[in-house]
Amino acid sequence: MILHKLTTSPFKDLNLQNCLQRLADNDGILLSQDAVYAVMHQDISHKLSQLSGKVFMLKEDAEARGVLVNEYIQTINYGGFVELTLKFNKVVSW
Amino acid sequence: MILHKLTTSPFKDLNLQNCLQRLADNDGILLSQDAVYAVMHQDISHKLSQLSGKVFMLKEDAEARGVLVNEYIQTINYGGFVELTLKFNKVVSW
Amino acid sequence: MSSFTLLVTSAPCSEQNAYSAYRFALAAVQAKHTVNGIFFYQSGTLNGSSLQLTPSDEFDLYAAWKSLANDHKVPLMVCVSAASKRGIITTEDAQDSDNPHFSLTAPFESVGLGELAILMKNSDRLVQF
Amino acid sequence: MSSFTLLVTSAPCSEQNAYSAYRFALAAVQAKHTVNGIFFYQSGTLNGSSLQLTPSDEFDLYAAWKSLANDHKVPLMVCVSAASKRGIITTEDAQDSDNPHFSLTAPFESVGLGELAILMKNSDRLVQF
Amino acid sequence: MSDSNTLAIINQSAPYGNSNGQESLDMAMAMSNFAQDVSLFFIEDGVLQLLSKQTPANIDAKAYHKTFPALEFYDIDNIYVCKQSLESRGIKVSELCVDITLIELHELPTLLTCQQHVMSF
Amino acid sequence: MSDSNTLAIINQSAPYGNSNGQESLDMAMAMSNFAQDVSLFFIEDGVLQLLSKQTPANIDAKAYHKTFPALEFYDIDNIYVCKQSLESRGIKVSELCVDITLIELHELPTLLTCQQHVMSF
Repeated sequence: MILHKLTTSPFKDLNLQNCLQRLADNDGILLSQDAVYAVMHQDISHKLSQLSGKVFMLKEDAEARGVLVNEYIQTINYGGFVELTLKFNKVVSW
Repeated sequence: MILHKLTTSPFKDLNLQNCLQRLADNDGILLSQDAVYAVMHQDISHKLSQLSGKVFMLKEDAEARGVLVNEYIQTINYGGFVELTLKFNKVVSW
Repeated sequence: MSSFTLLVTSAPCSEQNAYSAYRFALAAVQAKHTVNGIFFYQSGTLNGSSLQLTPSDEFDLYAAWKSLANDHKVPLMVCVSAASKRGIITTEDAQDSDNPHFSLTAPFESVGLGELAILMKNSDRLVQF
Repeated sequence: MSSFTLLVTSAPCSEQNAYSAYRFALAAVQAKHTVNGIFFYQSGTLNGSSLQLTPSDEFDLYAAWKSLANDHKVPLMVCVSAASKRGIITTEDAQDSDNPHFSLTAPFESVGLGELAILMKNSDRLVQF
Repeated sequence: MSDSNTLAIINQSAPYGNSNGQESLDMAMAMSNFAQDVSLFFIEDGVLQLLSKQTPANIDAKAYHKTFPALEFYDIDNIYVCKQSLESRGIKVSELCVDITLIELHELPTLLTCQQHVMSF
Repeated sequence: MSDSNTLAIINQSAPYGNSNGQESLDMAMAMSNFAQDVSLFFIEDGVLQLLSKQTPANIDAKAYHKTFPALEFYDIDNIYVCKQSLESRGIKVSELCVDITLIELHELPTLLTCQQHVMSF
């Protein structure tokens, strides 16, 4: 029950890719800051779409960057971000 | 005649991979700082070995990190680094 | 209601992480949770510099941290060893090094890592930015 | 013999880039080349902080920069706009903002970006760190 | 080989996550003011800076992308954008906020040949 | 579910290029001093910190890897290293400077389950 918090673009580094390799069944992923560009990454976006219900995106960061939200990703604001860290047992920041 | 200066690990980000995609025939590559770990990266190391004579590695950074030098890479010290930037027409830092 | 410790390891101004931490902390206190403290480590200690002159058309994160501390009693703790090597020093540090100038003032506090252990012990969640 | 401008955009302490720039500059002057100037921009401006208290068992990059300037007449130029928002301010900046404290002193100079254009114009190579 | 007082600035960073984009633009405008002939290159995540539909006010960041269309008044006319970087991100040219010149991935080194100096952010 | 006063520190950065490795070690020793039960995880480029044959004096950096074998005296006994991260870098366990416990790639989340808090550097 880990929430994996990502902040960097998957076009730039391998953080999200490495995180996906180690993801446990009941873990979740929060895309924040430049990590919201993950939805533009064909390969990674496809992988994320298979994790439905487990992938979250920070609304403020997505809107700031003009990133459109996909249906398989739940959008949350900062208030939702706070609650999400409590829904999971702990947070790992990559 | 560009010298491409790399400083980050190819296991961490895509700088070196992107640089290799854009490399012109008479360009050179300098592996410095964490970029010296490129020789440990099977795929990238193979690509570098096909660029013989064009790949350089900063001795101080390689030794500091315990990275062994391959025969296809020329090792230079800081003095050689200075001269290398003059041998090429310009330097791009990635 | 739950309690949080935030660990900020990123510089202000150059990266978004510290700003995100501020927004998270504000959202937490607004939802009636407790933020036991914000602990600044590594480049995060640069958030504590009182000498930052933010241009008028940019967000003043330093002022925002101060408001958070004053309005919501959130302690802002700066790791002394990580800070002093980066030029974030208190008047005491300055005196010890014969430097008349310093850059760390209240509500930011200069503390050791032991304070972080205490914060964490009493927090439901640690979130790093 | 050739001439160089170095552009340092990385923080000291947290990253190796600024140290590499110092070693490069030293090697250049030792080989009788001219370093027209080191220009500090973005987080690189943090190199100019006079308040850095480096632990005795760590390399003192600030002292090394000063030696380079004093021994080899290499100008150390800090971009005023990038620096001041990061808390790297001169006594004049401090006075303007009613802050009694400052963090940027000689041999580091606070300059505008125009100085970089002049450095580059007269340099055979620009190398960024 | 390279024209004097020419400067290429390569933008490879996404906006907002770090200050590279904003401070690269500050650099470009200042260098142009000081008689440098500046060309801008947007490659990899740098192309994301040029999207029209950004609302950075949501994260208290400056909408500096609105300055790109005004760069021609700063005598910065050459804005090159990597075609492959747009394609891999699914971005169409019509989504960009400024008139640009599309270049192929491998054209970057050639276009840098005539530049005196290069910076990257 | 998780034991109180337990802390996992994940090390994913190569040494020297940035200060993460050194400052992560400082953190680990301090937390252990303050009664936290600290476990260290080395994954991805973090495993490079553990190589025996490093000479950071060449770049005026501290040889902090020499502290790893002494961590047992700080009551830090759990040092986990990702097997796949070693393999992809061609590193053998015999090249490391400290006794470690090898873990599989997918074991990390499981091992983190019993930890109260997690940091990463």
